[in-house]
Amino acid sequence: MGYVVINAEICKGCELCIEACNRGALAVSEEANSKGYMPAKLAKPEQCNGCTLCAIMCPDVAISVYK
Amino acid sequence: MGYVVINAEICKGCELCIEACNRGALAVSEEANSKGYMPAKLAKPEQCNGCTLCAIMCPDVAISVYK
Amino acid sequence: MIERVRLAGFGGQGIMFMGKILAHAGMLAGNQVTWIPSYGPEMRGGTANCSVIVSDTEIGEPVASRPDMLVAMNEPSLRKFLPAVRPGGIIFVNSSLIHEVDVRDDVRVINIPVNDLAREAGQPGAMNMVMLGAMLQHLQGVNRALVEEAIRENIPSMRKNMLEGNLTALAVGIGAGAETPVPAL
Amino acid sequence: MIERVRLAGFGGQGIMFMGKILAHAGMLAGNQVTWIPSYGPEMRGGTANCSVIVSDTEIGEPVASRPDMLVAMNEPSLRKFLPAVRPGGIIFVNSSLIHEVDVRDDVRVINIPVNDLAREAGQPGAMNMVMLGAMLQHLQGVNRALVEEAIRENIPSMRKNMLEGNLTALAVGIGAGAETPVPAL
Amino acid sequence: MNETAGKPVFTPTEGMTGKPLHYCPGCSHGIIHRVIAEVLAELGVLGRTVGIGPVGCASFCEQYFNIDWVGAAHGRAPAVATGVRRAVPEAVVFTYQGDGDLAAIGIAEAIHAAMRGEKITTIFVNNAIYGMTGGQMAPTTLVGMKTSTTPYGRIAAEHGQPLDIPKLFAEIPGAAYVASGSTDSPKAVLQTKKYIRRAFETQMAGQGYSIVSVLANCPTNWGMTPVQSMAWIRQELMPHFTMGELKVPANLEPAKGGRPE
Amino acid sequence: MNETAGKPVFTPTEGMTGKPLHYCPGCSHGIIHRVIAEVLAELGVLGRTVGIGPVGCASFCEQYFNIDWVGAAHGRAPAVATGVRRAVPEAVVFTYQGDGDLAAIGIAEAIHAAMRGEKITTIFVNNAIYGMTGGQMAPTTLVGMKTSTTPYGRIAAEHGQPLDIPKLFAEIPGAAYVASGSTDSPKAVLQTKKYIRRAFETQMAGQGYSIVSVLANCPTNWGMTPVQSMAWIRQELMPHFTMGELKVPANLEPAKGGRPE
Amino acid sequence: MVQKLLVKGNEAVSEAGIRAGCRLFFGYPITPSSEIIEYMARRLPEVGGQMVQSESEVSAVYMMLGAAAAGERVMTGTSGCGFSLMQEGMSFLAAYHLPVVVVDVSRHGPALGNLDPSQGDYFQMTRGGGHGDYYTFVLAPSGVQEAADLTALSFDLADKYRMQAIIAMDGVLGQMMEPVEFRDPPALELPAKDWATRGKGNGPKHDATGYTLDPVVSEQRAVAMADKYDLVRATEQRWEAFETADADLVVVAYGTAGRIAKAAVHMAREQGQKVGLIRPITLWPFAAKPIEAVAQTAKGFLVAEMNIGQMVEDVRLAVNGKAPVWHHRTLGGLMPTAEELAERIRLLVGEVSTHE
Amino acid sequence: MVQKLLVKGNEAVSEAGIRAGCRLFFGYPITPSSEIIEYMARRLPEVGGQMVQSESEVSAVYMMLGAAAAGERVMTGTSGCGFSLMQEGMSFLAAYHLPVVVVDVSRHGPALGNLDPSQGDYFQMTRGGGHGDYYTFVLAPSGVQEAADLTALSFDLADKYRMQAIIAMDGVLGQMMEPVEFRDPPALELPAKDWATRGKGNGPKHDATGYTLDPVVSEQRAVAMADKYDLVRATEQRWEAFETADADLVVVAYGTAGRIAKAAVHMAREQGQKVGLIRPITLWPFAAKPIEAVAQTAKGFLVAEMNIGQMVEDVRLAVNGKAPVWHHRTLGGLMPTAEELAERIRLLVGEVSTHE
Ligand SMILES: Cc1ncc(C[n+]2csc(CCOP(=O)(O)OP(=O)(O)O)c2C)c(N)n1
Ligand SMILES: Cc1ncc(C[n+]2csc(CCOP(=O)(O)OP(=O)(O)O)c2C)c(N)n1
Ligand code: SF4
Ligand code: SF4
Ligand code: SF4
Ligand code: SF4
Ligand code: SF4
Ligand code: SF4
Ligand SMILES: [Mg+2]
Ligand SMILES: [Mg+2]
Repeated sequence: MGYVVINAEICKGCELCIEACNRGALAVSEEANSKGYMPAKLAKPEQCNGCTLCAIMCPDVAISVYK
Repeated sequence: MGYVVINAEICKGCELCIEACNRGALAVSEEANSKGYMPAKLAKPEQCNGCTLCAIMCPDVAISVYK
Repeated sequence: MIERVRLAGFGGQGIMFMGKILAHAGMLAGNQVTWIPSYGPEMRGGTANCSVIVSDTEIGEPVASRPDMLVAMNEPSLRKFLPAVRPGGIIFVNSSLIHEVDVRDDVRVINIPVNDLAREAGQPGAMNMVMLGAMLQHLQGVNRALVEEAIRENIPSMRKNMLEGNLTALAVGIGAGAETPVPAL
Repeated sequence: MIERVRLAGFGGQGIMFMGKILAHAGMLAGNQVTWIPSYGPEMRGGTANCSVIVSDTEIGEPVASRPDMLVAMNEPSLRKFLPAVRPGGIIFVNSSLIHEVDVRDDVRVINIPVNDLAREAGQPGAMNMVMLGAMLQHLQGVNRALVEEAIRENIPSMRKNMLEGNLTALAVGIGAGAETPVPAL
Repeated sequence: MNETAGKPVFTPTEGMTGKPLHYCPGCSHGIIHRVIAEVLAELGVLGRTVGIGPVGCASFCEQYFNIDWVGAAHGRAPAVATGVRRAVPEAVVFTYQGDGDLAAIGIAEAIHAAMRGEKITTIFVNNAIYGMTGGQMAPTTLVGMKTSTTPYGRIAAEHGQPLDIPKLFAEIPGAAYVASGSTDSPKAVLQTKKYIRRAFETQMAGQGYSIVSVLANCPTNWGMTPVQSMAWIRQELMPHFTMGELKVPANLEPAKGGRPE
Repeated sequence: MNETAGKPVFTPTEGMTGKPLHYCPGCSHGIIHRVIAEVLAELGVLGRTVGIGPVGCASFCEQYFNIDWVGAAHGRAPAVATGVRRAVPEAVVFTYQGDGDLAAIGIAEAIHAAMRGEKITTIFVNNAIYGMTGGQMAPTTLVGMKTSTTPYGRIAAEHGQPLDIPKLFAEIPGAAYVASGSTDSPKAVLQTKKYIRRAFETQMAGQGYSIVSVLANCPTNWGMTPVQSMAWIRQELMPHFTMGELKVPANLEPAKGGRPE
Repeated sequence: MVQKLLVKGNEAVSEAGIRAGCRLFFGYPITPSSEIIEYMARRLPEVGGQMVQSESEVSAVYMMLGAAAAGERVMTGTSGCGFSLMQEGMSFLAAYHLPVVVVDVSRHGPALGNLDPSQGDYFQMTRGGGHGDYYTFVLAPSGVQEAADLTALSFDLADKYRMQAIIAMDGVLGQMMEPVEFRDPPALELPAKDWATRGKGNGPKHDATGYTLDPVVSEQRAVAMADKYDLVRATEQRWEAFETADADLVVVAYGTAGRIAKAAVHMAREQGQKVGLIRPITLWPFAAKPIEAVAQTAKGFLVAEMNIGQMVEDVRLAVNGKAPVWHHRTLGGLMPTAEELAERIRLLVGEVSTHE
Repeated sequence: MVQKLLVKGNEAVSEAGIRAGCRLFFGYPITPSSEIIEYMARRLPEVGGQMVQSESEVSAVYMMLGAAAAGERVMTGTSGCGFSLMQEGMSFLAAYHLPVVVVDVSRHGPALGNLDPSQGDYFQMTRGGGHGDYYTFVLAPSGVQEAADLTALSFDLADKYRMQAIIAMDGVLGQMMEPVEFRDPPALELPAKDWATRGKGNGPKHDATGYTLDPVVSEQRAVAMADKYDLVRATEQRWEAFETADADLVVVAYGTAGRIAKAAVHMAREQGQKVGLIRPITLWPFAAKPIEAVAQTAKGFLVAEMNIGQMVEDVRLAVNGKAPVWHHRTLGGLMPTAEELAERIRLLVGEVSTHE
């Protein structure tokens, strides 16, 4: 069991984290952030096992992972 | 049988031809040319077989070979 | 007559193209025009802007650093360029994305919900043309016919759908512009 | 007092060293001096030359382009530099190698067979010092003691043979110089 | 934090300043920055490291690294690094360079730093294009690839074939450590991080020059989404460049894992 | 002629102007000039060849070649050659470059001409030193060798080890023909001449870039007689550089003879 | 009427170059000039030409040298750092008397500076940033049409005098679109390039070199270059003069600053101020003639530049103490505004009148 | 008395650099400067320093940049082509405010020219041959002793102002031996290099960069540079004046030409002609002050240069029309003779007297 915190303001919605998460825990938000990007969000918290794969791929260091 | 003609004025006396001639036909002159170099000369014409090895090594294109 | 316009928004909102159409139409009208994009790594920020000047005499300053009109397609753009607008100027605001406008009282704000209008018109990508249509009645250097001609010249004829979509959006914008009240100063 | 000297010959005749000794001795005498070598690919031609100026006042032109004295250690050097010698100047000719001198009648020629003298003195490599010795009586900016001191300072003390050979050659040159008639102009 | 408390297992490294990055969405530069910063932090050398920046999209990257920094002119980072290296014997010195920067304009400086066995580390970010200036051909651009200066595609007979930088550098005796990784997947990123660590270890052990080539994306100029671009790295770039560790100094054991997929 | 008449079997080539050369006694440059000129004459291309000169002892070599000539700045001959090449499709274009010229200041230009597969030929004269400027270290100077800028000898840990140019260039796909010969003996000279001919043939067949490295002497700056210097090439230089034909395009048969002794 | 096209300055110089017969372009990308190399990449193959992207600007300038030596019309485009790397090559081109055209789309410097327009490279362009005594043509357009026209002209000037020509653009002029008509340049009678190194055929060989150890030859060559430069200075100055006849104050400005200054002069004239403008079009040979002429009557000069003060030296040399010369600088990649210049003019017109 | 040594100019600047604390030298050989790199190769290891022979001058200047950024005193030596290749780097060093010393042993150009002395690189040195608005110190010795002294000074000036300093030598000054005393320079109070990038330790990070996209910051930085240059111009001009007090004609010449001109002025004074000499020692900041001062009284100026006319512009700017300024040029790597200058002086003294 784990969870991730995504800084929606610095996220650029590249979706690399979503692709990296092989547990399907992440998804795109519906709301744009102030820069116009659609940030990623932890859509299925119950799926997250804290594996950090998403954070390893995040180019904007927007993800912190907790376990 | 062959012979070589050495242009003593452009010869710089480097002796590469002398070293190259495996028949010992060439030697250093005793007289310097106008630039102060001791040119090579055909010292033992009878030894020359016109093999051109000396000319192949001459950096100053000072040697012509005849056969 | 000189019209100095700054157009700004997100990348992908067609800001550059909109500016080019405006400038091109101005040229077709026999005016002097300049069009200048923002360039270089600023682009990385996800924002884009360009400057258009249309004038019936030689243009000195090439860039609309103090524009008569501002087209703000998103909020950061509005914030960035609002202070530069000349007193008495007009700000065209994309009210689909910009909800609160911290207005200066020496400029006029015209709200056009271009995203919504474009979507409604079935041309969600052509919000730029909606905005251009809405501006038309305030511009002296260009007219509808020339803008349409400019659009035609800038869209390859084989992309017929795109061309028509843009013309449709332009028409929608013209209508919206006519309906939108122009605040007095 | 100013003495402008050009020294020229084949590479290997010690021209550069000779010039340096002359300049060094001039400096030891408390004079202003300059020494300038030819440099760059000219060296490839197998010739070498340098310029030395010794003066009791500030030296303006650094190079002896119009020398008061020419040291010609071989024929090409003589040919090259003869025209530049100032009227009234002296030419020191290595008469071991230069047989015919196409003399100008406004300069004086002093013939010293330095190769022969050096060989005879058992110092075949020190013909440069023989020539320097022969020049001494015509130079005001240096004297024998200072030239000897300069030689000592420029030859590492562990190379004792070389040092002594050079001093011997210098002495031979001084003797030869004294014996050689100086033509009047 | 709006979540239940837990132990942090991944948080931003102290090797970075925390300033938001200016790169396009999904650009590998951010990943590579983070990995380098993590390695330096883990090695405990942030206080004695001097980074040398390129000209390219990473021109401004000094803002992100929490270390001393010197910005080089385009291609000249290895020369600047040499200057720092010789001036500060105790420093850890590295260059961060793109493919235009290192393989085009700066190839002489890089090859000669390698030849000298200069004790510096180079992180070579190969996205097969000039990102910063808007997508022109790089020496590593693949044959057939359309760029803004090869609008008809790179043509082998006219533009030549791409340079395989790791392979070339492995031929230079002074290059003690040469490796080639990627950023296309978490696994590849971790592998690359290991290479970068070993490159710095090579430097710190005084073994000579070390270089890690990292295959990167440029979604903007490739005209792809970030996710597509990572797949393209795997499918198109990787087969054209030698991957894995090409050269390892004797004192380091060969890496486990070998070639990343 | 003061000899009995006979058939000339070796006379100066029409490829040279006959002007006396300015090089030091016994310098390989003269040998290499002559061999190139002979090859061009034998190929019948003197009228359509453009040579590109280096900066080095051969800076003035345009005087000796009986062909059109462009003098390049130090190291830039491959760029100049590229300009001529693209301007005159029917020309035969070659560069003549020393080790300082090609392997130091001009390595970027040379590598990129090779990368582009530029249809030019490079004759690389490696005498392991800067001849022209008075004997400074070159990238090809051997470890331990004293030069005027390595008065204590080239030290591997400080200056690195010499670059093996033919080996490096053989790694570049656009380099179609890569060979490495010498001038230390008549046999080596003849072998080198064959390489040079094949390099030009590669160019004329449109195969790509061709380069012939030629080990040369510099008696003046090595402090040796010419004869000693040739022995030194054999004993010291040859073992450090890859010799023979390293890369031959498919349409040329492999050279007979292989590695020269 | 020829059709007007709305094109960027960078595209205009490229197209004008192609129409002038340029078939070879060698360059390396750099903002804000990259549209030139990109345009060439697209268009040259269509007209049988080639664009070669070099590995650096150092290489680009020598590729140009090779192609120019072979007698071709060649061109490059660059900016700031890139042009600095070409300086050795510019010196070689000058010594070899090889015609080439270089478009320098200046950005703010030194170093990377930023990408904004600047006139900080005036000295580098007009005084030869490379070593040795040499000059190059420097033509400074102030708009896109003029950029096209001067590019066409530059190829002819370069060929006529066997010199190098620089088109002094800046970031704004390069990036800006304005309407352009591509006019066919008047066909100049140009000398045949019988010196070109394309292979000697059966004739005598051609050498393109710049080295001689013979001091007499060196001197002769240097004198020949100096004479050429004197001739060009005497015959090829170009400028735009506007309202100078009765002007008390004459503004001197070129390029982007020049067009802005013109607007400011318009504004000042509307206010009744006696002010005129000289806009040098040739920065080298510097348009000294109109300034020397007007210095007989004008009471002061104002030089407006986007740098800390470079062309102002050429203006001072031309005015030669006859009137005060002020400087208005705009730094950091910014442009002056017409209002700001008009205000400066207003103050100075007051000052020169008081001095009367 | 300190012992005098007979050394080449190239050796003198090298030794003076080492005595000034330079421990790192980066360079590439080029005639007529190569004795510098060779001296450094021999001597630096003896004092714990390093000479790094770079692969090119482009690389050398950036190695210097790295070492200077790290706070070390660094130096290079070069000539002609080599200095041209450093121009981009000079622009970077200026923007980064990094102190370095460059010895430019000029030879005749453009291109390879020849190896003889020349002053053809005056513009390149004094106007910044690289891109952007920047200047560097340019110190021009006229003999070997002065070369040593100015080198020592240059390190202090460079550190004090965080600027680059060029020692403007030429082939003759570099190759010539003259007697030299190495004097310990007066110890200047210099600011600590707290900006050096040597690793931040536990403190805040240091950045040496020259790029910002913020136009306001760009402008501030440009203004700061301009202010620094103004300060240096006001405070650091240096020159030798000789017999100028009552001079009708003032000769202005620097370096090798300067020492020859001095001999010519001596000769003219012996003939009773009222002539003096100003020998600029700082070429940038140009020694304008003494010229402005003497222009109040002198009736004419003669500028003698080994080029087609470069410093003459600075002299004209300083004289500003108050008197005629003539030029005496010597080209092709030649030097003027004192006789030839004395003759020119004689004619001009006649001319200015007639005009009276
Ligand atoms: C001397 C010089 N030439 C050209 C440029 C313009 N320029 C800036 S970045 C760049 C290429 C960047 O490509 P790359 O190194 O691959 O980095 P990326 O942006 O792809 O990360 C170029 C050509 C420059 N700044 N300086
Ligand atoms: C830009 C530049 N830097 C330096 C020089 C000086 N220089 C002339 S030739 C040369 C080196 C020559 O060495 P190499 O290429 O090996 O040729 P060689 O003389 O040995 O045949 C150098 C450094 C120059 N002319 N130009
Ligand atoms: S930590 Fe692992 S499981 Fe959780 S969101 Fe990230 S990738 Fe998915
Ligand atoms: S990888 Fe990072 S930047 Fe990209 S979408 Fe996920 S959180 Fe956002
Ligand atoms: S031709 Fe042969 S045999 Fe005759 S001299 Fe030459 S090398 Fe000797
Ligand atoms: S090889 Fe040539 S130059 Fe050398 S000695 Fe023989 S003939 Fe003379
Ligand atoms: S242009 Fe390419 S390399 Fe540059 S930031 Fe954007 S995606 Fe990354
Ligand atoms: S210096 Fe060396 S390379 Fe140059 S000509 Fe002399 S021997 Fe040959
Ligand atoms: Mg890249
Ligand atoms: Mg060599």
